Amino acid sequence: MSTRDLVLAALFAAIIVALGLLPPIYLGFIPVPITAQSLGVMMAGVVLGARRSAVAVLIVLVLVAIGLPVLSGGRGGFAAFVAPTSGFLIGWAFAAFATGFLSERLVHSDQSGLVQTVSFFLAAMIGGIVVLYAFGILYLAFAANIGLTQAFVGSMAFIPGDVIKAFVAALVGRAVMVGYPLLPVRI
Amino acid sequence: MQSLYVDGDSALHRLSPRAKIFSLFLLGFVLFLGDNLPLLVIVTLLTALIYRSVGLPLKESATRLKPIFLTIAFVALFTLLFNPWHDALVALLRLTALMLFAAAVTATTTITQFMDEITALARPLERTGWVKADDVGLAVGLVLRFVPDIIARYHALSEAHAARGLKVRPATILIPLIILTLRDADNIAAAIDARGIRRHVS
Amino acid sequence: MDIRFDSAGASFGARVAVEPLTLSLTENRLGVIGLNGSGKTTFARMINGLMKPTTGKVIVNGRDTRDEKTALADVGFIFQSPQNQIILPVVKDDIAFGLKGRGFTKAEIERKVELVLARFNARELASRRAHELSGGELQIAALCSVLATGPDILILDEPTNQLDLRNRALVQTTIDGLEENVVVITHDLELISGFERVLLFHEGRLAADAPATDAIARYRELAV
Amino acid sequence: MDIRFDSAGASFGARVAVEPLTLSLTENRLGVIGLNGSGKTTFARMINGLMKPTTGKVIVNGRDTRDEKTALADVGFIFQSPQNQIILPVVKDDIAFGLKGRGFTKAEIERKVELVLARFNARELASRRAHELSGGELQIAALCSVLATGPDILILDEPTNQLDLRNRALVQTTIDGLEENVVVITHDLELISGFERVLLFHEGRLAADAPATDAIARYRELAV
Ligand SMILES: Nc1ncnc2c1ncn2[C@@H]1O[C@H](COP(=O)(O)OP(=O)(O)OP(=O)(O)O)[C@@H](O)[C@H]1O
Ligand SMILES: Nc1ncnc2c1ncn2[C@@H]1O[C@H](COP(=O)(O)OP(=O)(O)OP(=O)(O)O)[C@@H](O)[C@H]1O
Ligand SMILES: O=C(O)CCCC[C@@H]1SC[C@@H]2NC(=O)N[C@@H]21
Ligand SMILES: [Mg+2]
Ligand SMILES: [Mg+2]
Repeated sequence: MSTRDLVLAALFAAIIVALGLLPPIYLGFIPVPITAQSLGVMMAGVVLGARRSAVAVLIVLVLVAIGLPVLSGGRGGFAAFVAPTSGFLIGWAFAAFATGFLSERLVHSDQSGLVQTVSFFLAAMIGGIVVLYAFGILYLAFAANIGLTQAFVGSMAFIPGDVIKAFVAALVGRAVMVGYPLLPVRI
Repeated sequence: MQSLYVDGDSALHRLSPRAKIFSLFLLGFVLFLGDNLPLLVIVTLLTALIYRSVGLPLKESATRLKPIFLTIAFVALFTLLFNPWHDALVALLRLTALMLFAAAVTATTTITQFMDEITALARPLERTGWVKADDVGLAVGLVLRFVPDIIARYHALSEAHAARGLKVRPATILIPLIILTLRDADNIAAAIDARGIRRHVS
Repeated sequence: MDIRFDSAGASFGARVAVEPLTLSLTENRLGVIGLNGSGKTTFARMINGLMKPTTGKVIVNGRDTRDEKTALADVGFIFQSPQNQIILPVVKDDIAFGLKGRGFTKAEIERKVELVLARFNARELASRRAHELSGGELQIAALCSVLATGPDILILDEPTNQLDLRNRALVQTTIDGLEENVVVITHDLELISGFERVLLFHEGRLAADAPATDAIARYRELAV
Repeated sequence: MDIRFDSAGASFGARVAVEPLTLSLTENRLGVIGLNGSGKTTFARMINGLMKPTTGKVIVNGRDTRDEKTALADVGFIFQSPQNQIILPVVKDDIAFGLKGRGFTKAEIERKVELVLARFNARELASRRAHELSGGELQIAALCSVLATGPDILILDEPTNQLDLRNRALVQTTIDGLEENVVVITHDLELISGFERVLLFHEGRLAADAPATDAIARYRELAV
């Protein structure tokens, strides 16, 4: 990794941590909160691409493991990896990677703004919802033992929020393409 | 996380960074094993004492911890909505204890010490060939540096809005925030290279 | 302009940046000089309300800054580090951004953007990305963004510190030609050498409040 | 120092920042002046290898900058905006940071930090946080961080642009006293008025390569 890649990954890790200052919202029927931090995961993917955004999430996970309260609501510690939400937490790394992977392939600088925005949106939806939920729901169903159906149905409550996040991430991705195209050519 | 290093000479300042980080790690583990209320109360009080021993004036402690404590209170209240009060109390105590201890550790450990320890811890991982320990340390140090920066930049941008009589909206703040921090990141990467700090790669 | 400091002081925690100060400023031009860290920027931020006084009060054009939620709209401020001041990534968008919601039509906004850029011979900057501008270009862009909104009082915090001879002269002529009230904070003493009133800060205290020549002479003494 | 530009030029996409240039620089002191956006900073970044030439090559102390992964370790660089140069939040930690991994013991590092701060009368800054420093204090801190590592060539990009009279004089004396080779980019012409060799850039081209008086005279002509 070049120094720049490392710094950019650390920067987005910090953005994810900073988004944790917004309080999590717990819905009664599922032990996983709605959090703004997954917006950071999507933005990382869209802005940094696959590799660097996955590293960004891994850095956050290291901080969590040390015991720093970097998850929304001041949570942290090794316990976060054996909680009902752990599937989502681990899934963040894959979600960022998938979002970045798709962004790198779908978006080119010679496309129109609309095409770029829509492509980023799709990338964030697939990475940040389809891939992420696969990890989250499976873990929730088996580890937290609430059953696949209930885990699935419960997680649908996150959809509206996550669609909005994907949209915001797409806007950010597009704005960065306009305002800071120095980001290395996506490989 | 908000609470960065505070100059001082308390017992905790003098304790080895390794011991502090290891205790923090252990606490993050142990706290979630049981839900015995009296025990949790005792642990929480202990961490509060430890935090007090750092030597921060009460008022400053309050401003530092307020944001994170508010979100903890929020979590506890929400737990209370759908769960027995016992669960809410357990959540409140666990999170508060962890937060206080983590705050005490970050307040008495400099970023340099953090980086050194994380680097040492990651050293064995180098054998896998996937990571460079120095990079792991540097990355953690950079995050600790960036978080307050991002928050400060958020304030600077709201000020820039205010100074020009503009309303602060999430969209008009998030986009410049990201672009500006990206540019900063580039400059910082340039500075790291220019100062020859990542010599282990070249 | 009509700025009154009424035992107004500002501290950051235990560090006093500006000692309580009582002043009435009505001149059309005001210079502010002093050593690094003497409190100039903090003083200026008290004028537009970005910094609320921690003791006393500041009244600007009849309004107490403590009562305003945000900074005063009729006080324009060019920051010492202009990079934080540019909000949108492209220069002309950023200038236009400050004009939105003030009841101008799109065409009027465009014209105003043109005009202010022309005033600085900076049309070339219109479509440039803010992040790739050189230090001096950025300072010009920031100046344009603020002047476009037509503030009553304009505060310039070291407006020439990255400018070349040509742009420096341009800023000097611009300042001299402005109808607005202007507060200039600077280490570039020539810039304020014609001012009737110059404040000299020293360690957070007012060390002189005098015409330029006297204040500058006193400053030179302090600087040795 | 031994810097050779061999038809070396730099472009950002279609924008040519520095036209291909052939030069050999061996003087102990080099001044660089020119209008805003004329290519000074880009030229300097080519010297330490932060910017690789897009045509031709640059050889510094015998090494081709294109062959180095990162910037050259023996070239110190003080950036035009020092805030991004400070990597760790506390001044003394930041200075120490650059010294790690160079085989010094902890005690040696501490002593070096002390020493460099003392050299600038800036001991007071040791425990301060970079984000709460005033513009000038920040510049001094950045200077300390780079000088501590003992570079062979030191590049200063507008080192005095936020400094007060006192700190300006300090930096001037420091530059004059440095044994290191120094490249000074500046709009503050006094700073380089004694230099034997000054490069004047104009629209990416070398418009003069002469002793200070001549280069400055030519610059004044261009600036009208
Ligand atoms: N946010 C802050 N937190 C703590 N201290 C601060 C903060 N901002 C400024 N200070 C301190 O207050 C004092 C006055 O700072 P100020 O920025 O007003 O100085 P200045 O006169 O503008 O200096 P310069 O010429 O270097 O820009 C300095 O000692 C500075 O370190
Ligand atoms: N990253 C970049 N991308 C695109 N253009 C750039 C970039 N950096 C600089 N430029 C352009 O290259 C030209 C030279 O810039 P440079 O920063 O070298 O100027 P300078 O002489 O240092 O100016 P100043 O005195 O204002 O600092 C300018 O027109 C600038 O806009
Ligand atoms: O903080 C944690 O422990 C992890 C929380 C994971 C929450 C998931 S991310 C996807 C989905 N959308 C939300 O808003 N919350 C869940
Ligand atoms: Mg200032
Ligand atoms: Mg420059």
